[in-house]
Parts: sequence; C-alpha cells; structure tokens
Amino acid sequence: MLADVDATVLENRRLSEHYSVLVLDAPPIAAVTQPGQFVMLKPAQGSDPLLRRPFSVFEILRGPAGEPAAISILNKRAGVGTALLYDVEPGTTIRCLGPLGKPFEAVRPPAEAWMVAGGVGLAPFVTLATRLEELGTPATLFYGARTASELYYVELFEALGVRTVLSTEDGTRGVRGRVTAPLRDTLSATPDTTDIRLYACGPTPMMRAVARLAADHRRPCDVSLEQVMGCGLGGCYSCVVLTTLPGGTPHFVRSCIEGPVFDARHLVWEALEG
Amino acid sequence: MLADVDATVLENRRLSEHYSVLVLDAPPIAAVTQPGQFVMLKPAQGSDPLLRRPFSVFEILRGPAGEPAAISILNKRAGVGTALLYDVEPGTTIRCLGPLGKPFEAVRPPAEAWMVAGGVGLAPFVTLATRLEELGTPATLFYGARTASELYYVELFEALGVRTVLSTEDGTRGVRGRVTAPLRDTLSATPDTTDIRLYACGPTPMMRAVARLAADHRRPCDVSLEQVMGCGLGGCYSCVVLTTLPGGTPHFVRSCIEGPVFDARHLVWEALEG
Amino acid sequence: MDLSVSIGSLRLANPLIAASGCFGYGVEYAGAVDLAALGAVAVKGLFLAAREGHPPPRIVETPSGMLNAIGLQGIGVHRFVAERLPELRRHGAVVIVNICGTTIDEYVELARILSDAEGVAALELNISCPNIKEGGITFGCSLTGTHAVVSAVRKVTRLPVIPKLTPNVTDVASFARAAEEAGADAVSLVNTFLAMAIDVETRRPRLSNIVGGLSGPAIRPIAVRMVYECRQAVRLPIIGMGGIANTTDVLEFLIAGATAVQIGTANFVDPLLWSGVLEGLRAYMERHRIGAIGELTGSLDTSRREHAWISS
Amino acid sequence: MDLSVSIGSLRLANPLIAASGCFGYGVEYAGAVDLAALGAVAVKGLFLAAREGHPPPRIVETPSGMLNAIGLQGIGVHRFVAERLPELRRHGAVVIVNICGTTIDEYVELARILSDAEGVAALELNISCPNIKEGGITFGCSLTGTHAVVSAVRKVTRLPVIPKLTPNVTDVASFARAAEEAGADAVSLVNTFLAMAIDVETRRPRLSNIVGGLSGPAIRPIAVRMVYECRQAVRLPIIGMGGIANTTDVLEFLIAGATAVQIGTANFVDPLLWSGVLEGLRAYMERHRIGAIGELTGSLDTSRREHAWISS
Ligand SMILES: Cc1cc2nc3c(=O)[nH]c(=O)nc-3n(C[C@H](O)[C@H](O)[C@H](O)COP(=O)(O)OP(=O)(O)OC[C@H]3O[C@@H](n4cnc5c(N)ncnc54)[C@H](O)[C@@H]3O)c2cc1C
Ligand SMILES: Cc1cc2nc3c(=O)[nH]c(=O)nc-3n(C[C@H](O)[C@H](O)[C@H](O)COP(=O)(O)OP(=O)(O)OC[C@H]3O[C@@H](n4cnc5c(N)ncnc54)[C@H](O)[C@@H]3O)c2cc1C
Ligand SMILES: Cc1cc2nc3c(=O)[nH]c(=O)nc-3n(C[C@H](O)[C@H](O)[C@H](O)COP(=O)(O)O)c2cc1C
Ligand SMILES: Cc1cc2nc3c(=O)[nH]c(=O)nc-3n(C[C@H](O)[C@H](O)[C@H](O)COP(=O)(O)O)c2cc1C
Ligand code: FES
Ligand code: FES
Repeated sequence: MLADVDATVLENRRLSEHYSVLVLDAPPIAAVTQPGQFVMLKPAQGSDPLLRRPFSVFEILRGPAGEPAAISILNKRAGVGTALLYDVEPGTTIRCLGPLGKPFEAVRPPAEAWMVAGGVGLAPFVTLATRLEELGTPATLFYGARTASELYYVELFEALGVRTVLSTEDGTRGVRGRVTAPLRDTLSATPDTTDIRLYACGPTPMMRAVARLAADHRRPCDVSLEQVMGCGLGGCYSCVVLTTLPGGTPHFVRSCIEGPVFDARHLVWEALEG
Repeated sequence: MLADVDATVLENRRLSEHYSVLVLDAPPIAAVTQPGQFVMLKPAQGSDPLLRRPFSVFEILRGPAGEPAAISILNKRAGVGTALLYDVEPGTTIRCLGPLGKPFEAVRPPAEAWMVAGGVGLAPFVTLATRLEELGTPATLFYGARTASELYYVELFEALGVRTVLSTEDGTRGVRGRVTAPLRDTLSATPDTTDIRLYACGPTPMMRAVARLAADHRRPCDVSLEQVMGCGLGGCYSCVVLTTLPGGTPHFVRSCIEGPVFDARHLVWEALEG
Repeated sequence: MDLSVSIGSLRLANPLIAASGCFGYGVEYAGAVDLAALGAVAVKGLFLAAREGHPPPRIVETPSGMLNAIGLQGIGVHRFVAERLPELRRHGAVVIVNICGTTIDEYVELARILSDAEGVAALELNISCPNIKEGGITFGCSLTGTHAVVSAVRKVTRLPVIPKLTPNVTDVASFARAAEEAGADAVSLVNTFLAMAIDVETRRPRLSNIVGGLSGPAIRPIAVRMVYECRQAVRLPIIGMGGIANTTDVLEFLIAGATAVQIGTANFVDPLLWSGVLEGLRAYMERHRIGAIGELTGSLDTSRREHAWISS
Repeated sequence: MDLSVSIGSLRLANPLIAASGCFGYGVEYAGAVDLAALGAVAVKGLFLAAREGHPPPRIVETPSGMLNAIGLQGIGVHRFVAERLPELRRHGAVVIVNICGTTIDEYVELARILSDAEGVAALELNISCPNIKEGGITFGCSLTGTHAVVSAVRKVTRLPVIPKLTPNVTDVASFARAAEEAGADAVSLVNTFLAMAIDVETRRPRLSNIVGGLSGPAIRPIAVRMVYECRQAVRLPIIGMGGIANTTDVLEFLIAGATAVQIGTANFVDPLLWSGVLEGLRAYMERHRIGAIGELTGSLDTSRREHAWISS
C-alpha cells in the first residue's frame, strides 16, 4: 500500500507568485490514494532542509487507459521547503511517500456534503468531490480566498457537479469577507430535516469558526488539520493534537495516523495554535 | 576587483557522463580574470553541502560587442558538489566568487610555453593559451586523458595557434600511455638553447612526474595545484602546501592566495597527497 | 557473509536498530517495514505510568538536524506489555525496551515488570533524555548516578542492560566506564544534544519546552568521536548513533568502535531505508572481503602517515 | 538607530565580529571587506612563537558544518605586532587578538606584549581549541584552570579580557561564572565541538589530526542554548557564535543573551556577507521599533503560554 517513489516532476504550473501545482509521476500512490490523504515530499537533496513536508494529494491524474498515473500537489509557499518546490523544474525527481493518514469519509445520499475551504485548504477537496460524485452525493463547496485571482480550480469542482459558493476578503469575487459568512447564512436557511455533513480545511481560525457553526447548528463536521509533521507515520509524536471524548480527559493524539481528518467535536480547539 | 555574483546558468553542456561545461553569466568576473585564476562556486542552496568549491575559469566568453560577458567552468564529477553542478539546469542561479588566486605568468617570445594537462587539468589552459596567443608566444599543449572521447576542446587550442600533442591511456587517440611519455621524448629532442617554460595541471602524480622531468632538463615549471579549499581567500589555512626555498626550512603556505600556481621547485613533492 | 552481532547475551541478525523515540512502538511501522528483518527495534521511552508529554510545537527543523521536545508522551509500561508487546512478538521483532524513571526505584520497577514479560530482548536505560526535568538526565550527568542506576537494575534482571549515555558531558568515556563497572552489558550513545531555537519575530522559543534535543546528520561527527573515545575506554559493546542516514554512516560508526547502530531521525526522512542500508553493508563487505561485520568494529587505522619533512 | 555595543570598556560600532581563525589576520580580507565597518576583527589564534600547524587534510565538510584541525599555524606574536598590526590599524580595524598558550606564563607573556602594542582593542583567551594537545583546552575544561588563566592575565593588562569557552563541557555556565569571578570583561562562546570523520574506504580518519573541531550551522542550536544558559548565570557581556550565517541567526544569539556575535564558518561561504547582515539588523530594528540593539540582548520571552487544558 504505502510507497516511497522517486517521482519525476512532470509539470510545475505556477498559478501565481505563491501557488503552484506540481505534477508527480507516482503511479503506485495514485492508484490507492483515498480522499483527503496526504504524501510526504522531500523538498531537496541533502540534509538542509532535512525533513519531508506533508501535502494533500490534490488531483489523481489518469493515463491514456484511465489508469491512475500521477498525482498533483497544490503547493503554497510558506517557507524554505515550499519555496524550493515552487522553484522546481520539470525533470527533477522528488521523493514522495504515501498515501498517508485517515481519509475523509464521504457521506452517501440523501445526505449532502458541504465542503469549506480557505486558501490552500482547497487541496484535499478535489479527491473528496470526486468520490462524492461517484456516490451521487449532492455537494457544495464554500471556498474563500484573499482575492479573486487566488480562487483556483473552481471550474474543476463545477465539472464534478459541485455547487460553489465563493467569497473573497477584498470582494473581488463572490461574497465579500470570510467564507464563514455565506456558510452561516446558508446553514441558517437550510431546514433541519436536510442531512448535512460539513468538511473543512484551511487556516486554524477558519476551521475553529466552522466547527463552532457546525456545533451551533448540530451538524457533523470533519476538519483536516495541518500540524507540523516530522515523519507522517506515527514514529515521532510531533504532530499531536489535543482531543477529548465527551466526558473524557484531554489526550494528545498523533494527527498523522489518527488524522489529519478529525471529528470537530473531538478536538480541544483552544489548544490549537493559530 | 573581487566580485560575488549570483550568476545565472546560461548553459550546461554535458560532454560525457562525467564532464560538463557550465556557462555562467558573470560579467564583472569575466572582465578581470587572469590566466589560471579560479572562482568559488556554491553548488547548492542551503547548508548541505556547506562550502563553496574552487574551479578554474575555463573560458571567458564575450558578448556581441566583444565585452567579457560570461565565464565557463569545465566541471568533472568528483563528489557531491560537482555532481550537483553537473545536474544543474539553465536558469538556475549559482553564487560565484572571483577571480581568485595568483595567475600563470605567461612567458614572452622567443621563449616557448609548453602546457601539460591531465584530464580536467585542462581547465586553466584556455585562458593561458589565449594570453600566449596575444603575446605571440609559441605554445604547445601536451594533453592526456583516459580515452579519446575524454579529450575535449582540442580544436579550441588549435584555433589559438597551439600545437597539440595528445595521449590516451587506452591508445584510442594520440600516443598510448601517460602524457608524460611524449613530454619526456619531446624534452629530450629539444636543444638546450630553446627557452622553454612548462606549465602543468592535472592529478598530483602527473604533476610530480612533470616537475621531475622539468628538473632533470633544467626547465622552469609552474604547476597549478588542486588543494581542498575552505574559503579561497586566505582566511582558513586549510589549503596549505609545503614549500621550501633552496636551503630553507619547509613551510606551509596557503595555496589559495600564494597559489594555486607554484614554481615546481619550491614544492615539497613528497608531502603532497596523491 | 556474517552480519550478526552480539550485545552481551543478545545476538542480533544484523547491526541495524531502530532508535528509541523515532519508531513509535514499532507496530506503527509493521505495514511498511519488515520488523523481523531489523537487528532490533528500540521502542519509545517508557515510564511506569502513561504520560501526555509537552504541548506542541514539539519539533523544529535546524540545519541538517532537528530539535525535539516530545516530553516522553507514552502509554506506560503496563499498557505496553499488554497491548504492544504481543503485537511486536507476532511481527517477529527483537524488542529493546527503552525505560525512563524519575527515581532509581522506578527504573528497578520497570526492569522487573519487563523481565517478567515475554518478548523483551534487552533494556535500554534512558538516563539521557534532555527534555524532561525530573530524573533521567540527572543520573546521566553524574558518574555516581549512572553507576547507581545501572547496578540497581543489574540486580533485578537477567536481560542485557544497556544504559544510554548523554553527549552533554565533558568526558563521555568516563560514563561508559562507570556503566561498565556497574555491570552493564553494553552502552548506547548518543542521545540528543541539549539545544534551542528562537523565533526572532516573536522573540519566543520555537519549542513549547524552550529547550529540546538536537538529532540528525548535524551531530554525526560529534557522535562518531564519542563512540571512538568510548571504544578506547571500555570493552563493552557500543551501540552507536547520531545522524546515521545511510550505509556509509553506519560504517563510520562501526569503524569508530560501534558493534551495532541505531537509526533515528533518518527514519523520519526515509522510513523505508532499512533494506537498502543492509544491502549496502553487504556490498561493502564483499568489496572489502570482510567475512564478518564484527571485523569492522573499532578497525580505525590511526597510524600516522609519515610527515618527516615537518616537525609540528 | 543605535547599533553600537559595549564589551567591557570597549565600544563597538556594531555587534558583528569576524571570528578568530576564520578571517586570517584580517588583512587578507582588506581588499574585499571594509574592515573599519565591522564591529571588530578577531585575528587568528596567536602563540608566542611561529607554528606550522597540522599537515593537510585540515578540513572536512560535514552536514551543514565542517571539521577543522588547522593546528594553529601562525606567525607568532612578534611578527604579528611588527607586520600585521600596523596594517590592520591603517585599515581602521578594531582588533581583538586571540591568544593561545601551553602554560599560564605564556598567556601572561602574550598579554604583556600585546598590551604594549598599539592598536589592540581586546584580548580573547583561547582556552578552548580542541585541535592541539598541549595547553589551551586543558584550562578550558577545568574550572580552576579557567579561573587561573583569566586572573593571571587580568593582573597584567588593562585591555578587556575575554576568555573563549569550549562547548565540550557538561555545564558551560559554570565556566562563565569562573571567568566572571576571575575578572573577565566578557566571555565568548562557543569554540568548536570536538568531532571526527572517517573515510570508510580507507578506514582512516579524514583529518591528519584524527579529531577536529565542528563549526557551522549544524552547531547553532547548541550554541544558542549555551549562550542562553550563560546569560542566566553571569552579568558579563557575552559574545555569541556558532553557525551564524545571516541576520536571523545574529538576532537569535542576541535574543538568547549575546551582546555581540562572531561569524566564522559562514564567512568562508559568503565572505561579503557583512554589509547585508548589518542592513538586515537595521531593517529588523526599524520593523520592530527597536532604538538600540542592546535592547534585544537576552530579551527572550519564556513566559509559558497557558496550557490549562492539560497537566503534564
Ligand atoms: C496533512 C497536511 C496536508 C497539507 N497539505 C498541504 C497542501 O496541500 N498544500 C500546501 O501548500 N501545504 C500543505 N500543508 C502544509 C505544508 O506541509 C507546510 O506549509 C509546509 O510543511 C511548510 O514547509 P516549509 O519548508 O515551506 O516551511 P518552513 O520553513 O518549514 O516553515 C514555515 C512555516 O510553516 C510551518 N510548518 C512547517 N512544517 C509544517 C507542516 N508540516 N505542516 C504545517 N505547517 C508547517 C512552520 O511552523 C512555519 O510557520 C499540509 C500540511 C499537513 C499536515
Ligand atoms: C584552484 C582549483 C581549481 C580547480 N579547478 C577545477 C576545474 O576547473 N574543474 C573541476 O572539475 N575541478 C576543479 N577543481 C577540483 C574541484 O574543486 C573538486 O573536484 C571539487 O571541490 C570536489 O567537490 P565535490 O563536492 O564534488 O567533492 P566532495 O564530495 O567534496 O569530495 C570528493 C573528493 O574531492 C576532493 N575534494 C574536495 N574538495 C576539493 C577541493 N577544493 N579541491 C580538490 N579536491 C577536493 C575530496 O577530497 C574528495 O576526494 C579545482 C580545485 C582547485 C583547488
Ligand atoms: C523525536 C525523537 C524522540 C526521541 N525519543 C527518545 C526516547 O524516548 N528515548 C531515548 O532514549 N531516546 C530518544 N530519542 C533519541 C534517539 O533515540 C537518538 O538517540 C538520537 O535522536 C540520535 O540519533 P539520530 O540522529 O539518528 O536521531 C529521540 C529522538 C527524537 C528525534
Ligand atoms: C578553520 C577554523 C579555524 C579556527 N581557528 C580558531 C582560532 O585560532 N582561535 C579560536 O579561538 N577559534 C578558532 N576557531 C573557532 C571559531 O572562531 C568559532 O569559535 C567557531 O568556528 C564557531 O563559529 P562558526 O560556526 O561561525 O564558525 C576556528 C574555526 C575554524 C572553522
Ligand atoms: S508526524 Fe511523526 S508521529 Fe505524526
Ligand atoms: S582556502 Fe582558506 S586559506 Fe586557502
């Protein structure tokens, strides 16, 4: 199942100064990746930087016969490793380990799936939307970014039959403001009888807000967290998040193997940084 | 004079599995480099590998108006840094510090210049041959390699009016055997009245043999050494070679600033590794 | 070609051991790595009781290294014996249990419990974790403390006892000697170097615990030197570690004086490295006509080349 | 914006000092770097007499670091005073002379000679070079030795006296304390970590001297921790170093507790880095509204964030 591939970079599409989509030749990983799973990429040869970086599998790309052939990564420059990946030229090889982590569980119709993405938090939702389409589950994407030019791949989601609700902080596209505003409004306008599951990925404050809205409206909500990860396999205990079961004591669990997807109700949100 | 340039790689011509010629956009260095001088290149971003590597300036390349515009490096894969440079793609930038070191002193006619190069030891001789041509000094290049396909740029030297005497260890081109064999024969066949200066660069055993031949025939001989260099500027004292003046006591001198070119008679050859 | 090595009464099929704290309880890796093909697995440091460890951030990357201050989060020895050990046994792993205490009695109690459990191959005494204030490191930084812990544990177990030494001392060889005198079967070194990193924008430490332990390739040259020093000082087998990432690094430790090695941080970067490293060792032994890997241990040739031409 | 700092009676225009042994005698760099623009130049370690040092190989690269065993090749104090010092003066350099001896008398003699020379701003006592067997490090690894050297030199000079501490000890802060008690004006730390590298093909050490000193970014997190520890222990100004390569690294040392810093290995990689680092400091101070760089020294905020939701 788990593979460590010396993946050739097939393409590195710069979407903007900060975002790029890196296409990696990694058939064994493409073949088995479930929605929301991630890979660990080694951003450079040598030992500086030393550790791999976790990235959601963005797309699973298929070869001529429809076979899973490559994966793509939606990469946002955040520091040294993501900057190196942004600069990488096709032909380079990058070590790619995966797939890792617990996947999203896609709900089945008649339930509806509402995805909430902030910025690069869009990354895990293409694979989820694909699964939802297969299942025939009605899907909505609430997607927010700073500005219109940073709303990527909206058409891809629409092609997968996803209703999209967009927002930008500067109002250049969709609703002006945070993505949580249209989410709140839509939640309020939806009858309790509609069975909805929320899925959220984005900056911690956004996910915290979504989790609160979900709780207020008594909707189940899965969030995909982005903790610093040393290994991605449960070896180092670096990636822990504080969880608690109703009535239980808070407990650190490893988000690489018990997550990155968590039931929002099980997280101690005050303990999450950001 | 000294410049540290973020040089763009204009070209990286792979000559073989082991050799490449790296063209670097470095006008301030190209403008002032003297024959046999070197540059220090940083083979990768980050700190692994940490140190720069010394490389002879191979060619000085000129722009449309004849102005010095770029330099090239004849790079031979020896370890991690040279392998990274071999793999580098055009468009990448590489930090390049130079020019450094004491240059070759080109003799003037009627004296003759005999250059002796082994393998990548060819590197410092294009700049020297160019200077010799300017001075009108008759020049010969004794050039040895393992095999015919590793004899590079012979035509370039011929175009500079240099007589070439080639040798290969496997006999596929020129004399079969070491480059020192034709050198010995030619030295023996040349009358004492001809004023000759030898210039040698290559593996230490080759240079040692050339130095011995030069001493036997009472010919002045300059060698360009390749010591491990931490800084290239006289700061670290890593690059020392043992030198001795006639009657003096042996003394370690820094080959980056007192060399890399040395009078062969001043070196304690037994103390050199290789 | 003989890759096996002996650590006291324990015979390992090969010298490669997964380092404590860098391989979970081993079972996490069972799907990806053949645990039975490793020389041994040193499991995450165990206290008697379960512990939550430090809040995140628990790691920071540094040049060719990383800092960690996990704080020994763990399930405690009882759950380990009940839940993890049987699974490790099923996978055929040779299990070295890394134990931590705040008092000598705790080490003794842990040793007793684990000696009675089925499937424990050896005890590694963690007296060198820089990330917790109580106990452990206090013993590891004092010769009498080291001697006391080792001899107390020695009395209650027949399992090989392997104190793990800290590099944060002036003379690590004297600690190896103290361990030998106290009846240890081997020593392992090095644990991590006490270190820290600061976020200059917030002027706060990057780790919640302020300081942490430095591991990874950055420390390798210091660790090799320490193994070499201990080799001169004791006859005990040495388990060497610190920054090992490939076959060459393993060989460096063996030649410096190690009988076996542990790989920690590199396993994070390259979790499937084990079989390649083993193959590399075989290729090296073939190339150098070495029949048994033990021949490499301490085989460093330090005879000076002649430098008659210069005095100093 | 005030970038100046005080080391005892010595006022430096800025906190950036070229590290001893990494900048030759300074004069080598005069063509490339404006020596007068540096806070100071710490020149290569000087003995009374000239020395040839160790045979090559003298350096080896390691992950994010390098080992050196130069063996303190040098021209001796007399030639330094006669030939190099006047040139340094001409270039307007603030000169810190790093001195090494095998006996206390030698340190004293060096201090006397240099106190009489014109153009010496301070004495850095190298009691921490790991590359020579005699003297130096013996003092640096013993509290009484450190105290003895510092107080002996203190008696014969009015120049600021700055013992340079070795990191190869269990408790570096106690050495800073010993230095303070003996009358030092500042301490500088760290010197290099004793380390080694082995060529596995030949099974020989990569350095002719077998062991050498590790420097460069690899050691930075340990050096920062040591500066932080010393800051808690003494009131003396601390000159911090170890792996500093850019503005952020300088800030890390200042915030940890250093008053000034030295840059060694990074100068090999990037000899023209000085003005950029200085500019970076200015930009940081502007961004954070810091009027005097001294405000940063020891300003690490270690107040724990609230973690009420978990006990351990
Ligand atoms: C499961 C998972 C999926 C992710 N998917 C994506 C994705 O699809 N696209 C994408 O661009 N990013 C994704 N991230 C975040 C990405 O891993 C980090 O941005 C990246 O590791 C930062 O590396 P760097 O070298 O650029 O930054 P560094 O220079 O190492 O650090 C810069 C900043 O990033 C933070 N950071 C460092 N490591 C991590 C980490 N492992 N996770 C989160 N933050 C980190 C640091 O704390 C620091 O604030 C994901 C993270 C996780 C855990
Ligand atoms: C003045 C000078 C001019 C040079 N010109 C050229 C040139 O034009 N083309 C070219 O291909 N090479 C040249 N070299 C040699 C080149 O610098 C080394 O091959 C290179 O530094 C090796 O780096 P690496 O990372 O590939 O090897 P590493 O992985 O660092 O080491 C591999 C081997 O190379 C040796 N080595 C390491 N550093 C040096 C060094 N600085 N000098 C010599 N050997 C070293 C090591 O001892 C080891 O045996 C020159 C060296 C000097 C001193
Ligand atoms: C995240 C992490 C956790 C560790 N936990 C332990 C531990 O529980 N017990 C222990 O003895 N050593 C522990 N160590 C130290 C390692 O076992 C090893 O001694 C050290 O990391 C050096 O080896 P390396 O450079 O190969 O990682 C830990 C190291 C890391 C990086
Ligand atoms: C090649 C080299 C030579 C050195 N020589 C000396 C010396 O003569 N005296 C001294 O006190 N420190 C010497 N050092 C130590 C440095 O001054 C400095 O303390 C150490 O390298 C850590 O800083 P860095 O990581 O910035 O290099 C030397 C270091 C190197 C790399
Ligand atoms: S990233 Fe290592 S345990 Fe989760
Ligand atoms: S390379 Fe540093 S002194 Fe010559």
